[in-house]
Amino acid sequence: MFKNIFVILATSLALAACTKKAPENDNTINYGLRTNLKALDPEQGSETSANEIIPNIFETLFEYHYLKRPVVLQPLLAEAMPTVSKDGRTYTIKIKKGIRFQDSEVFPDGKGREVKAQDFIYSWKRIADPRNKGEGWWIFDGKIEGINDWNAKLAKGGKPEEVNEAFNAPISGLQAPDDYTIVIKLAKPFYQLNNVLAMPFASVVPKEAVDKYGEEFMNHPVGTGPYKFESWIRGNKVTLVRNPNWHGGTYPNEGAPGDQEAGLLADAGKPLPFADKLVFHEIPEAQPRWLNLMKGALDFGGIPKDNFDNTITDGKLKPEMVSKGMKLWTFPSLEVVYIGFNMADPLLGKNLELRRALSLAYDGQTARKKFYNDRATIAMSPLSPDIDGYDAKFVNPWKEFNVEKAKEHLKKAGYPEGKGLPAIEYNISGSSTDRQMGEYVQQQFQKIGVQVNIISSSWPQFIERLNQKKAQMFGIAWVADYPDQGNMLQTLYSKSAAPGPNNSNYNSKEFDALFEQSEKIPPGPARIALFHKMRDQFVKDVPWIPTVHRLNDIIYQGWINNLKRHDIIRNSYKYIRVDQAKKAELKAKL
Amino acid sequence: MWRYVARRMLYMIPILFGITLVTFLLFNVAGGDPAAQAAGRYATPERLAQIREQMGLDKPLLEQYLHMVKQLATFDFGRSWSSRQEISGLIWAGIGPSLSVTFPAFVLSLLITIPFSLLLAAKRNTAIDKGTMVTCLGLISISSVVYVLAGQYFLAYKLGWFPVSGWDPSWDGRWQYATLPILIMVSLSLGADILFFRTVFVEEMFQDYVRTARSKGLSNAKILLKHVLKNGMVPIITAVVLQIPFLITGSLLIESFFGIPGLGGLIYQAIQEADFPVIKAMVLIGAISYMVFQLISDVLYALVDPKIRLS
Amino acid sequence: MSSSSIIQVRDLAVEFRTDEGTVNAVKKISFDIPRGKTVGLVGESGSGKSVTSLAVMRLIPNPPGRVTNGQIIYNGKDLLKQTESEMRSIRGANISMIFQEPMTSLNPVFTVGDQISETLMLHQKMSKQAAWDKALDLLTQVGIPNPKERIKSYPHEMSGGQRQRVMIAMAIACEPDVLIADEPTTALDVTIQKQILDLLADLQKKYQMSILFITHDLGVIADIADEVVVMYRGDIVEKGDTATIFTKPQHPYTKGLLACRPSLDRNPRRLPVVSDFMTPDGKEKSFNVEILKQQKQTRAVSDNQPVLLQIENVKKHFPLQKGFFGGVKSWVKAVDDVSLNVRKGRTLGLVGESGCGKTTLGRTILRLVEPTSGKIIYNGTDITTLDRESMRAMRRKMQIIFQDPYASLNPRMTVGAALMEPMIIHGLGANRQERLEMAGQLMKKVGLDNNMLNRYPHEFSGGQRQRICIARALAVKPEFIICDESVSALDVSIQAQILNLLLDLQDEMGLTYVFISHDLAVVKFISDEVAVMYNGKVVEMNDAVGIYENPQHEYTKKLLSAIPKGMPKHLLT
Amino acid sequence: MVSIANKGRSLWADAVLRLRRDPLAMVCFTIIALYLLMSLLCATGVIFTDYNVTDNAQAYQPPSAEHWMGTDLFGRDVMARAAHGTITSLIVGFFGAALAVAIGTILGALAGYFGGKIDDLIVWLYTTVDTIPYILLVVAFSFVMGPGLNTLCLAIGLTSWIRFCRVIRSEFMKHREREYVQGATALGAGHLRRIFIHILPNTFHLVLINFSLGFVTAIKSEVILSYLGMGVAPGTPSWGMMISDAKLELFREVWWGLAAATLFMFFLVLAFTLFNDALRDALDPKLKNR
Repeated sequence: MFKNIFVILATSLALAACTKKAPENDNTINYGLRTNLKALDPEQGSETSANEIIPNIFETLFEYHYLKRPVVLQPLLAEAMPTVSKDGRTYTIKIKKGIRFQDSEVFPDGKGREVKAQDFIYSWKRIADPRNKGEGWWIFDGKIEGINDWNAKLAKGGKPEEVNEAFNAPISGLQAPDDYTIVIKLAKPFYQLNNVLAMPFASVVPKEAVDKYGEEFMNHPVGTGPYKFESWIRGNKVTLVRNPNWHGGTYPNEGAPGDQEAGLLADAGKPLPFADKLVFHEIPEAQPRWLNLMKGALDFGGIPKDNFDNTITDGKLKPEMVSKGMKLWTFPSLEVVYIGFNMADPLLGKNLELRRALSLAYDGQTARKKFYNDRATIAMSPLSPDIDGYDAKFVNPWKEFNVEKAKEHLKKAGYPEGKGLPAIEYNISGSSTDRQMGEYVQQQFQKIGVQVNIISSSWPQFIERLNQKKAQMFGIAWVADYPDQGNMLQTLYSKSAAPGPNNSNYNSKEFDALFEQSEKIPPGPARIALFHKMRDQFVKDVPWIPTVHRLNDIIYQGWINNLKRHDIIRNSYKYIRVDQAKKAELKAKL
Repeated sequence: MWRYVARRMLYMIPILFGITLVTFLLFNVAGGDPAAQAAGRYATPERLAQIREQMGLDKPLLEQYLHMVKQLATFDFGRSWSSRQEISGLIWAGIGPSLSVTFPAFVLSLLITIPFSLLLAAKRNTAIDKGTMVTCLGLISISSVVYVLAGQYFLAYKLGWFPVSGWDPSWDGRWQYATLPILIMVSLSLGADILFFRTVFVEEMFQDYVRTARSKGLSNAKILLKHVLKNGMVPIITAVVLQIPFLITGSLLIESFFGIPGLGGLIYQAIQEADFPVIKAMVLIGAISYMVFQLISDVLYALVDPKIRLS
Repeated sequence: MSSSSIIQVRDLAVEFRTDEGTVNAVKKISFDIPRGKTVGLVGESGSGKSVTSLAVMRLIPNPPGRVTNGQIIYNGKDLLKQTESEMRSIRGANISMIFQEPMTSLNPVFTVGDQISETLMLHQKMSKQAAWDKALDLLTQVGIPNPKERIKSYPHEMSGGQRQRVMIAMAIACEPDVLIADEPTTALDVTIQKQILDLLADLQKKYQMSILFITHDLGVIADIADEVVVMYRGDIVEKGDTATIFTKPQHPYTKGLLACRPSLDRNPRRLPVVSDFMTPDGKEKSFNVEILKQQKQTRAVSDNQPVLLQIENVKKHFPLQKGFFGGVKSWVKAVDDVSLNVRKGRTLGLVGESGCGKTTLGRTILRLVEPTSGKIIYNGTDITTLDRESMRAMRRKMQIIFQDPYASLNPRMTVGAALMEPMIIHGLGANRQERLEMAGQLMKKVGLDNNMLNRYPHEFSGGQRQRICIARALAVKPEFIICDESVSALDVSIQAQILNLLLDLQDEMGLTYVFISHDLAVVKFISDEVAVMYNGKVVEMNDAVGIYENPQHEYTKKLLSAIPKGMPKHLLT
Repeated sequence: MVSIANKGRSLWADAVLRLRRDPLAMVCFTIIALYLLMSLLCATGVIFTDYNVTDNAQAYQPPSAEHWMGTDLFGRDVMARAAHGTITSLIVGFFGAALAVAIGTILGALAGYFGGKIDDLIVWLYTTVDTIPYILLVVAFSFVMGPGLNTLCLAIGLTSWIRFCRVIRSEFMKHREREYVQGATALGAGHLRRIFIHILPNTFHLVLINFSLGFVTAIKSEVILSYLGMGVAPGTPSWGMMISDAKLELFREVWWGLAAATLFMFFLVLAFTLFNDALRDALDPKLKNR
């Protein structure tokens, strides 16, 4: 009896192992997400995988020009850029006529209805609604007239009809005089409003869909974008298809210097989007994602730290990669990775010399080689590269790696050779690589006699320790939401201390004064000068040890054209064209 | 017989109460502040209070406990903190992949271990027996993480016989991804099972009825296959059936390594993100399924062992 | 090679490898099994009788045992030279075997019918249906009531006696030439033992088969065997037809064995022991017959002898079936309203078959098991009312000696510590040195060497261990001892020594005994008065001799008639 | 006078004698002793002192004469790291198993000896805890108590006592009915004397066997917990960390980290398991030469 069951099972397993899957239809872009997707709702827009998909379904008033660098805004759903009042506090925005939501069962006859100004007001109210667990409230908090009282009223809760009524109450700062005009009144001048209105948080969503699906809206997204949601097999893949009644758009006909030569203007003027279908595969483990890229199952993706050596030598692709038709695109991320000191901590917060000693003891070069394969620039200050105000030649004196000097400062700090200094707690969270970086910091400080205990915990527990100011020293990164140094420096503004973005609770009157002043003036050289003064104040107080600004290396297949990814420009899929002939030819070789 | 089963069912109620109590104590009382965890970044104190109120954490403990029991009864565990998704939906989605790896592995390992340990019992104290015993002991001395790692590296990456990881939800497509995980899972339980089953069969070989059977002129093979196997099945069934619930939670390691979107992978992700509602739901489901399978093993036990069937 | 014998065993030797080196269990023995006759293989434990039977069937477990010499000729073929498959065709067909433990010898997960038909289908190539019918017929032959239902039942649904009948049915299924019976009735009650022995005798006549009957009980041999082979430590010391062996034993060991067996019709003061007849290395010792003559003066049941212990309407019921919510639906009445008097300095025998409640009564008297109701008045005080503390003091006076010498001593405590424990509990002896002194004397009193105090129980033989238990009981200078089957687990010759010791101690220290046993001959020898118990009740009570001369109750009569007389049947008639 | 001369050989002495005569048991015993010695020497800084010496230039060097098992990401000697990993495993093994066996024995003894209500309560308790999947329970504990070595021992100890409790309970039930205990009652011995003088010594061999079983389970659990990120504090050398780091290293052909940790652990666990079998045969011989 045993014999035959055993035989059947063995053959069926063997047979299945060798049948290859039929190739997908060719005009499709396949991308590998680095984390398991959580939700497809603009409200949850801060999560990396969601940010890859959402901009293709939902659209905002403005978008960044695909090719121009440094990045510049241009109207998308808006007719034109907003007209701003002299005091810089009133923005009037005209929206395009005839923009339709994607067809969906939520609309009466299944046909997508026309987008009105009121839709934008509703979408932004939804972001500001405290009842939803969204993370976008900070983009309007304290910026739009009346929005904070509106939020507070809603936060009190009460009977359902009272809450609904509170939600529908008008906000003085957000008016829609007619169907195609939006007037925004600001509580105080905020020159980055246009950038904020280009973030996925500020996308327009149909009220009917939110009312119909409620909390499940995140699994049935309906927007105005070039691609419509088709299916999501959780933990496996998300499929988007071309939106037939998209309001249209054309490939830009001018770009940054060098784009013409790189062939990025070959499709100038052609109607978008090029691809019929987008498929996002959820592959959290780095190695399988890399191997699927090598086999051609994915069209482009990053390079895991551990496969770097056999892919790139001194910044260029290795011959065997080039022979497969692979191409490389490198762009800086607008961010800073840093080791933060908790300025509220009695030991570290009060002892400037100790912080200086630690800063001098940290060997940034070796860290860059070991953890980033030298594909990162050494960070000197919180200012992010590729945003105006960043000075590549600036050198932070405390970033020099000098053990002797570090020991001197440690003696000045009152702990010669580290005697008498209790062990410092270094909080980290995340994967094995983060843990290895933690060990590296531990080793660095051990060299000057400072003992470090590493506390590794899950991300939520890590955040909880930061919010409760319990983390003495911690490793974290800040990624710019929009290309403005103010967004970077706000992480040192005392008013946004924990639980806000200022995790190290840095509190310097001089810095705050400069920051508040920079908030009041429009972007320009004067503002940049303020930013530099803030930078110098930062250098004096050493609240952080800035480590690196990472470079992103994207490898993409020979049949992919017009690829020019950038951290801030998220809706780039509509510009990418798949050369189907080349795909068949190259894929055979992989 | 049915009285016996009824009594076992009755006995399950206090256990059920026990499980819910332990889970409640572990997560709600001792598990750190859920509101802070759920609020995520930039959670101002008022926001925390609001969330705490929304989650009913300000209600007395008893009410919270009853709420949890209601959740369990209606199989609606609320929403995950990290992905806001409906937990019961996540679980339903996870059962399919988990079972399509763990169940074939379970059946395959049985088909290998039982005949093999029967052979060992027949050939006990010979070279083969001693050799296999030491190899089995060697097999269980290696951590399961190593099996998964080495398996993936050599069989999938180096030799390329199998895809390194990934999944295909279509019925016929999934087997190319599931084959390697199945083989690794079998190897995980092989060593321990053979040792245990061999001891069970050897124990039976020394019973008096085997001596009687031999005095009746039955050949060694017949004694083994007919008499010893059936008697051996009694302890084996209980042990084997109790392994099944661990199949449902899927092997945590295998699913997280091979990117299989099963219950094991769900748990692994929930652990990484301290997603308490998901872990709590999985603990409750794991416990309930363990109890159900304990009942099934009692019934099977009674079917195979006449002494209990007629008691 | 006389054709009259079916099996000739020539110079058979069997060896066992153990931790402490090889033990030769059987040393070059030779004997014949005559056709159609029963040969009794008798000897004490360790004599090699079972090993011999297993050797004939070639069932000796290979590691650790090995047949090192000799031949076993059956039908002209030497069984030791047969190949395994030839041997398999003989086992169960030409030679079959039944064993001692009926409870575990049948496969618990197969029906009785399956197990019987299995042999038929194997050897007679019968179809399943034909084998099933033959099995039905066999069950009737061995006397199983309504075989049609019973054939489908499982072993655990049948009594010990019925299961042994099933074993016999299986053995005779293929009408074998030889049936080997290894202590088939030892585990059974004496009434059932009689039925099985009669059944074997009938089957032997019907199928003209030879039987090799192995036992340690000379009484059974006298009943059933035509010839006797006596074994002692692996050797045959004597063999011959039953009558000559029983009337004119030659070898001192046989003489000792026959003499030390307490028998019904004699009433000696002390039992002779094997060492009276034979020196340890096997030489003959002259034995003066006078000892045999001294008759025990029967101490009649006189009223003036003071009563030490009164048992009034004692009951002990155990719950049998628990209802769904714990309420008890039916009870087992282990001790059902028993009233007895135990006279000071006398021995009251409690006799009855297994399950009659004698052991439970013993345990209840000492409150090791709490009685359901009734009074136990010891020297005037009803101990059932005592609280823990005063009961502890009372325990000094009442002691118990158990059946299994191996289980009644703490294996991890030296003998000295075991003896001193009661002294420590009851505060006897000023210090350790004095207690050691007292322990040494106790060892001497029970006939053991006092410098063995530091040894551990597993370093002593069964008989020695029982002596240690007696010494431990004496440590607290008790007045009353319950002997619960204290000699049942011992070999006959050792049994005699312990019984003599108990009687000597009684004379010396005026002890009062309650002697519980299923072995009537032993109870008759040691007791002054005897109470017969059946189903939890005392059905008859009389002095030792009176019970046997004129039994009143039906059950006592049935019990007496079932006891093998210890003399060959044809001599008695 | 009573001579103490011819000392009897207790069951323990018997067992030790049988163990000493079993070559395999002796080999395993020496291996375990060697591991203990090595970890002591490591702890006191006598050998493998360079386990924490980093040399980033020497990162990921294959095994060589200078570094027998090569170097890791920070250029530290993998052999030294693995040796020091023994300390972590021995601590987790010892305290995890000790805690589990202690709880299991106490509760098992109470349940087995007294029976009735106490027994029902304890059986209810351990069935409940046993029903919850082991890994989830350990994970929950680790969350509640935060990561670190002592949490590891506590979590393992508090969740793996069930198997021991069952064994000790059935053993106590069996011995309670044995005649030597009934005899002690007849002699007037109270509960305490019966438990500690009579039953416990006769069941203690099981405690020993369970302890070494628990030891092995604890060591293996440490590896899984480290993989889940709940192992010892980063920086402390541990086999679990080395094995879970191998996840990254393997794909860059760095196999020696995994090999070292696995080999070190393999011999210790195998030695323990084999020694455990020999111990069980020596202590209740009737299972012998089966």
